[in-house]
Amino acid sequence: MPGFDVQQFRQQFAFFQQQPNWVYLDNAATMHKPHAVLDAVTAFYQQHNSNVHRGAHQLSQQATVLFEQARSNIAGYLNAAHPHEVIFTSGATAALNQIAFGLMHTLLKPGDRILLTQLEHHANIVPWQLHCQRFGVIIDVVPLTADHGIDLVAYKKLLALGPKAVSFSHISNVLGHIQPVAQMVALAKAAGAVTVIDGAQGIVYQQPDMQQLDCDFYVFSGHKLYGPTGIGVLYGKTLWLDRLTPIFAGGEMIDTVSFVNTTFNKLPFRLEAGTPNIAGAIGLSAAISWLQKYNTNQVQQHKSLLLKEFYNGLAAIKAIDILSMPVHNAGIVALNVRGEHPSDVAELLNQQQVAVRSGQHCAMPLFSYLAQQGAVRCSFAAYNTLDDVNRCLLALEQAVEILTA
Amino acid sequence: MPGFDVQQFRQQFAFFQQQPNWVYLDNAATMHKPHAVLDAVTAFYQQHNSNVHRGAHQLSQQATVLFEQARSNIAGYLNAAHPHEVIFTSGATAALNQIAFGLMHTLLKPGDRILLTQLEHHANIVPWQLHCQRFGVIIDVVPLTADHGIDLVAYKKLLALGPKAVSFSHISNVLGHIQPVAQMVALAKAAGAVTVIDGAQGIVYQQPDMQQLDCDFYVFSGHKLYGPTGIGVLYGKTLWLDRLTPIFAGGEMIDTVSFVNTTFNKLPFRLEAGTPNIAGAIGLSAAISWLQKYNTNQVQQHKSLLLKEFYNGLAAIKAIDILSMPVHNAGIVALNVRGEHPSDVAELLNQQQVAVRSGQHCAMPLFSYLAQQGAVRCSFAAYNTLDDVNRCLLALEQAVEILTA
Amino acid sequence: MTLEQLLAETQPALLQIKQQDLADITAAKDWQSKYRVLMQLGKKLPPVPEKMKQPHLLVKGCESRAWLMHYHDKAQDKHFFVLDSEARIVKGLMAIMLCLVNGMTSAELAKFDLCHKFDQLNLKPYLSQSRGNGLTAMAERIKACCPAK
Amino acid sequence: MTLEQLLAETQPALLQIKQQDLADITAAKDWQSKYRVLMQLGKKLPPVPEKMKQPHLLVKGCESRAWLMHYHDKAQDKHFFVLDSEARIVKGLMAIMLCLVNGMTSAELAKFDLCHKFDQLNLKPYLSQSRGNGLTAMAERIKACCPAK
Ligand SMILES: Cc1ncc(COP(=O)(O)O)c(C=O)c1O
Ligand SMILES: Cc1ncc(COP(=O)(O)O)c(C=O)c1O
Repeated sequence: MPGFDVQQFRQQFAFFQQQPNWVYLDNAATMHKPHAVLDAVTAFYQQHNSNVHRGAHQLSQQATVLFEQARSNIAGYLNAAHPHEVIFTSGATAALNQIAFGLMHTLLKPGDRILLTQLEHHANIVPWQLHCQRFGVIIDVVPLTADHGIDLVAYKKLLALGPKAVSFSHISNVLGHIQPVAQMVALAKAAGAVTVIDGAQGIVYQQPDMQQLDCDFYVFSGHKLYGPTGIGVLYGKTLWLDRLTPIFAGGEMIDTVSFVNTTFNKLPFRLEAGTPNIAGAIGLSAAISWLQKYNTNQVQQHKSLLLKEFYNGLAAIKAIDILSMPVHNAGIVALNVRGEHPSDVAELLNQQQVAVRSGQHCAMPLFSYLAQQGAVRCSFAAYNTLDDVNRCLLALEQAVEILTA
Repeated sequence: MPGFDVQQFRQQFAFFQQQPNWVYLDNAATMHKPHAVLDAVTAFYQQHNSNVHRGAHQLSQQATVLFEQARSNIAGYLNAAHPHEVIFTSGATAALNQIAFGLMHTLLKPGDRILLTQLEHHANIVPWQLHCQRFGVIIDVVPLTADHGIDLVAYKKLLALGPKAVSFSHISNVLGHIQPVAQMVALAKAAGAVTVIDGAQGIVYQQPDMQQLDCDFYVFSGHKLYGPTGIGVLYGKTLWLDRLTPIFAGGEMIDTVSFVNTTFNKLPFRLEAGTPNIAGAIGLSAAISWLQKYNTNQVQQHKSLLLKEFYNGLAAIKAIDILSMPVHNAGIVALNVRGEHPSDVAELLNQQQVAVRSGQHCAMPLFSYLAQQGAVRCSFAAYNTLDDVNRCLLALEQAVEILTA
Repeated sequence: MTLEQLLAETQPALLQIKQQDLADITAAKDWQSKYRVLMQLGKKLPPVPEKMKQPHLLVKGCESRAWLMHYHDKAQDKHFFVLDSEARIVKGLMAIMLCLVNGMTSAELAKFDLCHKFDQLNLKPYLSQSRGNGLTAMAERIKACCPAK
Repeated sequence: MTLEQLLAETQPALLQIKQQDLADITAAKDWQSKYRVLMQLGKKLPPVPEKMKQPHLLVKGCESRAWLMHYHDKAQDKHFFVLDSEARIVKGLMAIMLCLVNGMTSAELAKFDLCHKFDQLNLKPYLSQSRGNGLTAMAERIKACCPAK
């Protein structure tokens, strides 16, 4: 099998032709979209646009087939046990809110505990927090080890308190660290907790196998996986999806409605109120099909190479503090120029057309734990090149030079 | 000013070139998208794709400007008092759920009443119903008059019971009747109720002026207004938006987060958790800009003409029962072939490539009130032609002929 | 009325459909003729009395409501079905389905390929569109009556 | 330390910036030179003591935190501001802003057009990108200190 050809890969993104001068290293925030995705969305609107389900006519039936094929395709990619285990949402945030809300009304009772970790994205903290406050559920937080990994010893101790639910990210959106999710799920299950994985970054790194991983929920956003904005996936085991109280009520999720009584439809409709993001689902499915044309190992190798080069280059720049470890890293590096505010560093990179993000990256509890005011985050994708890495390194050098002048 | 040129208008929809044989009369379910919308979405992804807000780099700032311009443009179209009064949601259903959930935790107390009407879409019934059950809030329902209009006498009587909130549709999605919303809002306000308008169909018919109409909330979906799927608008007066408890928590809507305490950001961010449907918002804004190139009166006249022709033609077909009145009708006609099931009629139209919808159209309470098992719904848009009307009439005749053979 | 009585009335109707109407449908050249025959099929099936239309017999996934009843002659391992639908097209299509499956053994039912059969009858174009309505749901329900091995 | 004391220390720094650095920035040909000057500006402003950085003085909409204090000399109708920011670029830009606005009357402040001024200083390209960060927020906050008529 021939190796991964980054130029061939990159050519499929109109963005890089349109913006040839930019080095885009803000991939953990959102990714660019290949032609395959934009074409699928446009083709749907031009040829098959129609509302799905309950359609008496062939156009609607065709749209329904395309929409349901998108679901099956994604379910296949995740190795879900059934297509209806893939629920379309507007994004990872919506999915996590649905889970927190949904469990709060069925599984969780006042006085129960749930378990999160110190490095979660706000989307995996605040939905729980809000409902926990209302319902009197207690949140425990797994601390980190010295090298900013999840402290598994503490994790086990906290599991012993008997949390009903455990929710953690597959990959930290700040540090890029790949968590030992298989082990964490197994431990949580052994402790009798329902397991939720925030896969917003994890899905980009690898094709997760739901039946092997055996988690109860896994969520992600389309826009971070080469797909459109406004679409996300809530994967759940049938058993657990059935136990979620829907956060949205409306069309299609309903079986019968009267002003006296309303009964719900079956999965997946029960959790998909209203007209779904049909084009979004089709676009995300196209992204996944397109991605499968590439060999995951080769893509990962390419990204590892970028990361290695980047770490090597960073070592040669003075006054750089790196928060991310190079091992078990999915391609995200959080760093600071010593004594400087990250937004100054990011702005100086911006002046050199290197796009990175700075701040607390929706993970304030992590930063207060680290006692840092924030960080500059360089996040790499498969379409980044060694040239991107080098331009970023040069720009960082220049920034340090100006800051320490 | 030259009249409305339906051929020029229709040519802007790739769909009709791709599917030249179809007569599409399912516009109340979803509308087709003009080039202007698809081009805006594609251009965003190709040239400006980036995540919005908090971006340290220029690409993100450009995306933010485009996204916020979309908001301002829509706010301008609605004559909102401030751009932040336009909240982006995934659709009308999501918006109505946000309102029902949001008020339930602040305005409404056990024993309070709210007021809906008999002809609401499920999306404007079930979200209220679910929360009302949990919170012990009572729902009153405004009955209809003999000609299937809202019974204003009964409405006034029910207002006298002092409902805290009143929610009704601008235009019935089944019957097409334009409700006297201005009058209904004024009466509700006089009775001290907060007013919610489900504008999913209304927004297609006319440009609503929020400051003149003076309702507290108005919601709609992009996909029914020539826009993309997965995007909708929740308009609210600042005062009332501020009183809504967010249904979703996550990134951007938050000011500070710790495991002890979380504070919320200001509007509109407070109600837009997570990465929004950026391309969707831009597409919807493009739809609105494009639509404004046409004269609303002329578009309405064209649709009135179609409707008149359709009613004339229906009169000549035997055994047709019409549920919709021709006056104050926005272009939706619900009908039945006497003694036949609507799905049989719709299927026979489908065989003739006339796309209509049949069933209860997510308005079961209306149908149980009408004591009908459903209806065939023909819904017209500005891009429909007299030829479409005639082909539908011929197809109906053929259907009646086969059914009554 | 009992299920047995209803079945007794249904079987001759199905026989007639099998012997005559199926050929007419297959032979019909345009959709109008096909649908004219289809419309008549439903009328030939005796209606299920309102009282027997219990909620648990409702088949989900139909735009119109349909009811399905099942009888398994265990001694001979033969499956029999009775049905009714509000919509005539659905009822007609289901009548065809019953012609094909009534009297099948469990093993035959498990193997039965509705799609293939409808193709042979020149009804495929209809079937492929029918994902939204109840036909596939009905076929699944029928096959689900097969005792699991 | 009191606000008056802080102001007394700030004013000479601003004067120096006004007389010397603004010209340097305007004259700078490449972005590196511009930013080198900008970086120095912040250092010239006396820092606001930690104790005085009260939460209500925080300016929202900054990626970095910034604090703004206002003093209105009612007798002469003159407005004075003091500020600090965690980020040096922001602090530098704000120093420029203060040079321009400190000592203005309410009427002058209301009319003040930051965008236009930054354009004259050849800083517009920076400003136009700054919607996301705190500069426009800061300008709005400053203008909001103007007593409403
Ligand atoms: C009157 C009315 N309200 C609400 C909705 C729900 O809209 P959506 O499915 O786009 O959320 C619809 C669309 O079917 C409608 O017609
Ligand atoms: C780990 C993690 N979780 C959740 C989210 C939220 O995703 P979205 O904003 O697409 O809903 C993100 C994205 O920022 C993330 O990185």
